[in-house]
Amino acid sequence: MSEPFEPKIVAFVCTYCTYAGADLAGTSRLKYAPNVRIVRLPCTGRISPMFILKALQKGADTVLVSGCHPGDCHFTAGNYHARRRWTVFRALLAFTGIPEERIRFSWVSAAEGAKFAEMINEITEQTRKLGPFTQYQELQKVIETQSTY
Amino acid sequence: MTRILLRNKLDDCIAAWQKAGFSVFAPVRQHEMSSFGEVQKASDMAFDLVLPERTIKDHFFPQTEPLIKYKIGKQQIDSETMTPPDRKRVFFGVRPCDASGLAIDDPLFGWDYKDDYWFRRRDNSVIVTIVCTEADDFCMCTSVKLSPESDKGADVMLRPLANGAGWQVEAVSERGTALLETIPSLLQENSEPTAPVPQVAEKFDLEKVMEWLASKENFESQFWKDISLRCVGCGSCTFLCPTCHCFDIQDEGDTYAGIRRKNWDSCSFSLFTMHTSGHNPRNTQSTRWRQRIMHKFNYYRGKFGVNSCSGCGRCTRQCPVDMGITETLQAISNLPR
Amino acid sequence: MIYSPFPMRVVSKRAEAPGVNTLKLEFVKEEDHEFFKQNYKTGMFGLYGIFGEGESTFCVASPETRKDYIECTFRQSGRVTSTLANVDAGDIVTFRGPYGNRFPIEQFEGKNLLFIAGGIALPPTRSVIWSCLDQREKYKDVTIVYGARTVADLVYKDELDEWKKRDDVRLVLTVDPGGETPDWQDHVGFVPTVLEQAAPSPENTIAVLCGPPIMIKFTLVALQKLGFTAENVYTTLENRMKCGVGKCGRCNVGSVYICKEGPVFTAAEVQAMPQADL
Amino acid sequence: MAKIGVFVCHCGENIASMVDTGTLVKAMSDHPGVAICNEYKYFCSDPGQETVKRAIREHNLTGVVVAACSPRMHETTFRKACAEAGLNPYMLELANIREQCSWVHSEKNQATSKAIEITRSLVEKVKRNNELKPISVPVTRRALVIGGGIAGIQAALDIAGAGREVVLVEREPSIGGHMSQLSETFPTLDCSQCILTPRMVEAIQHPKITVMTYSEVEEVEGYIGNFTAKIRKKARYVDMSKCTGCGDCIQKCPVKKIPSEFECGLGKRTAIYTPFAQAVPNVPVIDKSRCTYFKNGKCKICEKSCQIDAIDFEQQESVETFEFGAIVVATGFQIQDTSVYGEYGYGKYKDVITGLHFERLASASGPTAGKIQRPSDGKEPETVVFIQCAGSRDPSKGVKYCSKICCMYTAKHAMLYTHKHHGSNSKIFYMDIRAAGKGYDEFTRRAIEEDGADYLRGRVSKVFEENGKLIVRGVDTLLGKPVEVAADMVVLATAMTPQPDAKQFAKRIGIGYDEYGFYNEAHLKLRPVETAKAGIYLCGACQSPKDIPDSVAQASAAAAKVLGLFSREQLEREPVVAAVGETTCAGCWGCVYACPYNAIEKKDITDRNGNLIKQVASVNPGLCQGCGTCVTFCRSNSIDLAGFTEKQIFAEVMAL
Amino acid sequence: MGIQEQYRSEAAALLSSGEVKLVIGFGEGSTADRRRPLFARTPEEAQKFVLDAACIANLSTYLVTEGLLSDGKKVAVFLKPDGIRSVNILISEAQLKPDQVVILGYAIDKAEITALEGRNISDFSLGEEIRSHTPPPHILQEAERIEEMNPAERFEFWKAHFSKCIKCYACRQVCPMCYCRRCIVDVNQPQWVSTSSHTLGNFEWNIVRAFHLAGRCAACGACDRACPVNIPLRLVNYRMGKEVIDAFDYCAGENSSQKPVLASFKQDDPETFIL
Repeated sequence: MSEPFEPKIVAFVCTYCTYAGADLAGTSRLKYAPNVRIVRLPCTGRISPMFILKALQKGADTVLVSGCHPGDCHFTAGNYHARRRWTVFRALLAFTGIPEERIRFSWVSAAEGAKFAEMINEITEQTRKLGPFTQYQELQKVIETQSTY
Repeated sequence: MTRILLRNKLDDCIAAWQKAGFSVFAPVRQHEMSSFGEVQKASDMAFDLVLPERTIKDHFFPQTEPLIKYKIGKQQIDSETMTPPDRKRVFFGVRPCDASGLAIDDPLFGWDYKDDYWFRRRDNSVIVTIVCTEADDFCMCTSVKLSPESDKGADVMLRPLANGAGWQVEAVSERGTALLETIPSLLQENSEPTAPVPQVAEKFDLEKVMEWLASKENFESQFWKDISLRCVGCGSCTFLCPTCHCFDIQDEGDTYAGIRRKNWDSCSFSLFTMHTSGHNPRNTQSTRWRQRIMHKFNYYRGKFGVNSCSGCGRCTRQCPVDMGITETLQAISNLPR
Repeated sequence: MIYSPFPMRVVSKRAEAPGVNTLKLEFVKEEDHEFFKQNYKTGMFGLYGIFGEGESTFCVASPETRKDYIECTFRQSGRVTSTLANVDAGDIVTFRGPYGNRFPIEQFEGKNLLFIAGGIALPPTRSVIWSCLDQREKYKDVTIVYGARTVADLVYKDELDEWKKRDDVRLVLTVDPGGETPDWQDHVGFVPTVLEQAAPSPENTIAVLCGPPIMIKFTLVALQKLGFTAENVYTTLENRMKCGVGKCGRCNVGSVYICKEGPVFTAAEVQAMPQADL
Repeated sequence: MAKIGVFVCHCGENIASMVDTGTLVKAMSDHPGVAICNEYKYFCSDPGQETVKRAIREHNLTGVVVAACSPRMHETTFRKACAEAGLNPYMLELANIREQCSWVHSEKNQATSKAIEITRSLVEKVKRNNELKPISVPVTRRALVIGGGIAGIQAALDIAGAGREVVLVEREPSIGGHMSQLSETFPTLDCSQCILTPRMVEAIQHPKITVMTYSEVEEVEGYIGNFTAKIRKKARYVDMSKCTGCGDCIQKCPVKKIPSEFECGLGKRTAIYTPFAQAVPNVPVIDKSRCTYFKNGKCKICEKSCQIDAIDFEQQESVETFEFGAIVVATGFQIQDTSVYGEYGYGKYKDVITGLHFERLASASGPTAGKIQRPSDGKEPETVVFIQCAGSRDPSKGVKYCSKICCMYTAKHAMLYTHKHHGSNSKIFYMDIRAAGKGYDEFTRRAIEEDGADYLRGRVSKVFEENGKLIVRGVDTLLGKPVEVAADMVVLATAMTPQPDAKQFAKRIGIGYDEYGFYNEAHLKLRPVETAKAGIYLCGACQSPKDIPDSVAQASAAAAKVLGLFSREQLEREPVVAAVGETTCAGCWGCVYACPYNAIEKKDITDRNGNLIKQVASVNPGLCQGCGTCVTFCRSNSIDLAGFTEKQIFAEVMAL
Repeated sequence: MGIQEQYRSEAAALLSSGEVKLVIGFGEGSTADRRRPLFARTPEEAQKFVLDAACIANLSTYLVTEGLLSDGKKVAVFLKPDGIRSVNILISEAQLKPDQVVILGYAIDKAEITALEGRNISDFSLGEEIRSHTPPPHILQEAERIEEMNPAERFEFWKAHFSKCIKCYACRQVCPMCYCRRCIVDVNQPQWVSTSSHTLGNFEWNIVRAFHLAGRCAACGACDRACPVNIPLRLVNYRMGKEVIDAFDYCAGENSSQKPVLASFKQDDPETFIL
């Protein structure tokens, strides 16, 4: 019997908005699915596509990227830059066969604890439906075995 | 009288070898590329190739090879040596130049410290070559004193029959003899004529080249700078070369575990010889190209008595800027003495 | 298997100079130690590694007369050396070797010895020095000329003191102009210059010379001036290596595989190599 | 190798009730590189911190992870503890297992394994932390106060009172703000002008305060301690250095029928005018859009009337640049446009007015000299209906929030009305009476009990005119009956909203704002006067609806923050800044374009002889705020961000 | 006089007058249908230049050779419109100085070859031409075919192709936009992109390279041609180029004063995918 599938969600968030929003969800004692692991960064501008790629390789079933709403970036414009990168990177991953549902983007402000909680629940649920992200995981398994030649 | 293997017996032949415990590899076309791949039946094979784009080297010295698996624990790091699979393989339809490539690299992997990863595969593999009936503009085996019918590195050599129905079969090593013993009923006595071997013109005077390379004053010659101007420093010539054997060792993994791997590396890459101090003995493309030529036609011979080139011509065939060994050696042999 | 290293336990770590550390390592497995004891000769090198980071090549800095442990000294620069610099006593690292050739010290017997080293190149020299000093009676005069950029950059300061105190060793220390401290008692000047001033006799003398390429170049000139022949000057080359066993194709200079036919060469052998590739 | 100490905090029951701390401690104890792992009830307590410090010393720790609350809570606490124990304070990470774990999950096993993963990824991060030193930057000890209302004036006076220079910028021709429009102020009923005017005068006369009226802050660049602001001085067409404020020009100006903004349109002004009699500075401006000369090229009567040639039609607007160390934003509020309440007839019936209109009517200096008169016919109203929450607390049409001051001013209005017009009848429709504040409840009671204000609990559905009366139809929910009042005047307690350009202005100076446009404080409770942008502070109604006492208190608080900052010549900044690896930088300047702070410059790399080898990017650590946008852009990975390096984040991800 | 002769003599004149120190063009290749880059430093060498419809390589790659332009002297180069586009991008990324490059422009239309007017980069206004430029029909068809696949099929498509990658970096080395002195794949602290050429590592490498080229690719197809294992790299670069045009109305190499698309933004950039 294999274990029931528990989605693994890795979230890269900026410390000023979404991280604070997640904190607010906590201080408000909102309950949400425990499947998310948060990596705190100063700004969405610091979130490199490499992080997303590595997280997917490391077994994330869905990656969430979240930061301040447009206009609200603590660093003025980090999120605008991030948004462009995401647009491009998302298209790239989609073109190379990674379902768009595997990478989610959102704006969550420091005041949106409830939005954060709801979103995590929604993403967890959706990932549960999608099932594990096997494509990279299987390639990772291949690496770990001996040479095929 | 010689023995022949008919083309229509090839499926049986593969089956017999598989029954004898061999996996059978042959040139295949997959995903817009030709290479050696495992086959189940004759129709999987691509016979119409002058030469597959990828060499047989891939199967003896893979592009990335796991060496050691490690687990990082609190108190200790557990490591486990990984070895290549112990499987018996027949490589069918290898061109003489590719087979020669294996033979050329044997002494390197064997001298002093024996590279188990290479020899475990070599010892378990039988190389069945097919003598060439075609050559293209880039073929240059004769220039390096090999030929389209060289049996170097081969265990069994096949000569295509003129009528195209099959091959004349000849064992050229004990391993080859043993392989043929698994298919006695599929071979027939015959004296059909074989197809003519193509005439591959010698493109340069190897003796002259070697002499020029051996001469110390030529090491700093302007020639190297001029000839390598357009080299962009990629590794495609080295990675597609049947004899190039340089590699890197890298650890790859996460916090808890990983694998130490042996990966192809190339003397064309600018970081290949970069010291940690920042000093780089070969810091220009011309010195790197010189190294490649010198290594193949001077150093290697000095060490192992043989040039490290089997004349397959892939370096030129695949070069994005139309360089390659042929052009350089031609230019050297044309230099005024 | 060919690329499988020996596990080694870190016995101690000593900071030598800014960014330079010495590790003392002992074998975890007795059979590995046996192998080392049978094979190690002064001048050989090894690949020191940490799983997860990789391996890095440097010499065995301890002498062949002391085989209970391995000492190595290295400057922190890349991924591996940075990690090695952070180990503590008790940690496990790896060692692959000993590889390469050796200083033929039995051929040095009955001769005067002149050791010349610059900066971080004292470790290989130190291996020979102690190999000879540990059997002091076999050799005649021993002179050590060692220089570094600054006083802080001198390595093995304790041993320098020890050699200084010995009356059977002549130690000439120097730092580059500008590198001295107010209480610096020894020479100020570049190694070749100081060497010429010290003027050791070439008579029946073997010189062992290690240092950065530029120092070697000028020191060889100085040695020639003093009357040394290239055949009597030994040095050790350190190229980038990955396999250490003559396969990976990285370290060769001309047809010479530094990892197998080296790293120890006479100056005459080095001069025969294509200089541009060094 | 690394020697990391992991300290698992129970936070009383907050963490321990949901996360099995024992399991967490065990897991972390087995993690490579962890030298010691402890648990304790409250690590933030003194004994808790002592434990951490002792462990650092005893185990010679190279890094510390405290698995507890959010780093936004206690990062500073533990950094300090590390520093006290001799460990670089940046060798600390907080694993947030409270806000982002124990408080939000309800299944213990899952919460525990999540806590383990969170903690170990931070252990891996901290292993790669570098020792950092705070960055020192010089502080320009001059403050910019934006907004000349009571909050701005108070902040300016407090800062200047402590001996620091202040530039007070006001976009209207006079300072004073909304407070100058008020009649009497609750709960003491002292005259607004009387208490405000002396402060205005004090401000303009203060040697350390430069008051710039009719000016706007155009652009702010820089960072805490080192701001540069461009201030646009609009053309006044009156030479301030000459004008004596005699008012002759105003007297002579032929254009007299312009509705006065100050009087909410209830009074008139001229084209050359001061907004009100007590304006500070008492220097008129020419309203270019109304001035006959500017419109037709003829007139200049004011110029002729001025005996000291202070009128200057050629005056141009100018932009001045100043350096500042700190900025106080006190840009105030506006009242909500009440026309959204069509059913109340505002705009349709002249006698439906807002509270601010009423203030002007009640003001002794107002258009009616303090007599309450109907705008339509000038009659004294017999019955006045006040409608509270005409905008506030109304998510469907108005704003969700409570404007805080309306209950009080409505009570005040009822009172003033009764005082001025005995036998009058005030009826107040209200939802609740919110009168929390010193003397406030007493004040509203007085309105009811002594001054006969008639409070009706309920909403008004419609106001319409019938036979010259305004019929207010509503419901008295206490009686549960519909009511109709025939009123002579209806006063709407409109909502307090942010300035119309509040959001654009916030973007210009780089501070955050909420959905309405009120400016965000860094922390609602703990840092109420700071913005998230270091060195910019808030006070007054630009942050949220406030009354005068609150605005003044917050202004003084902001001033205290500014003075705290100005107490040092150097400022220590978080060393989370980017740096460029010069050997690998390809000089494509993508980072230069991407940097929101213009903190990246081009730098020449020369050889020993001074020949240019190449140009590389170079980060000015004083300007860099540490967002990391440049790091992500850099294709060759030649920039890194201290505190969030590529190595750290890689390790963090690889440990997940 | 044909364009080949015209450019030979022009190159020779540029060299003999000393205006340029080097002319980069094409010479005969090792087979009849191949042309190879040729570097002429003397007017005599310039006589060896060949210019015909087989001259399809983008020679602008050589302009970013380390040290080539550091002496401030000029270099002339034979360029097709895609090469000129590359030069625009390189100038906008400060890798070239406009006055150091003399362009001997030409265009190929089927077997026809025509000379392009202008020698300085500012003489070429390619904007419209580039915007309306579509890749060869077979590329377009293939790209559309991939777009129509479902994600799993797309993944299988690329898996098959990327599994062939041997990390020879020919794609990078021939690309004029890959001028970094140290490529991210050579960064080992940390090793974001593994150097091993297993399929997962190959995905990493090819995705990262495509991302680094997004909004910078001149669509010259050099990577595609260089790839010794025939990975259709052009497809992914084409897709990225399309994305930046569609999303940001940005067409790389339109002129030489563009800001890099991923280092700039508009407040109203599309964000339909963001929650």
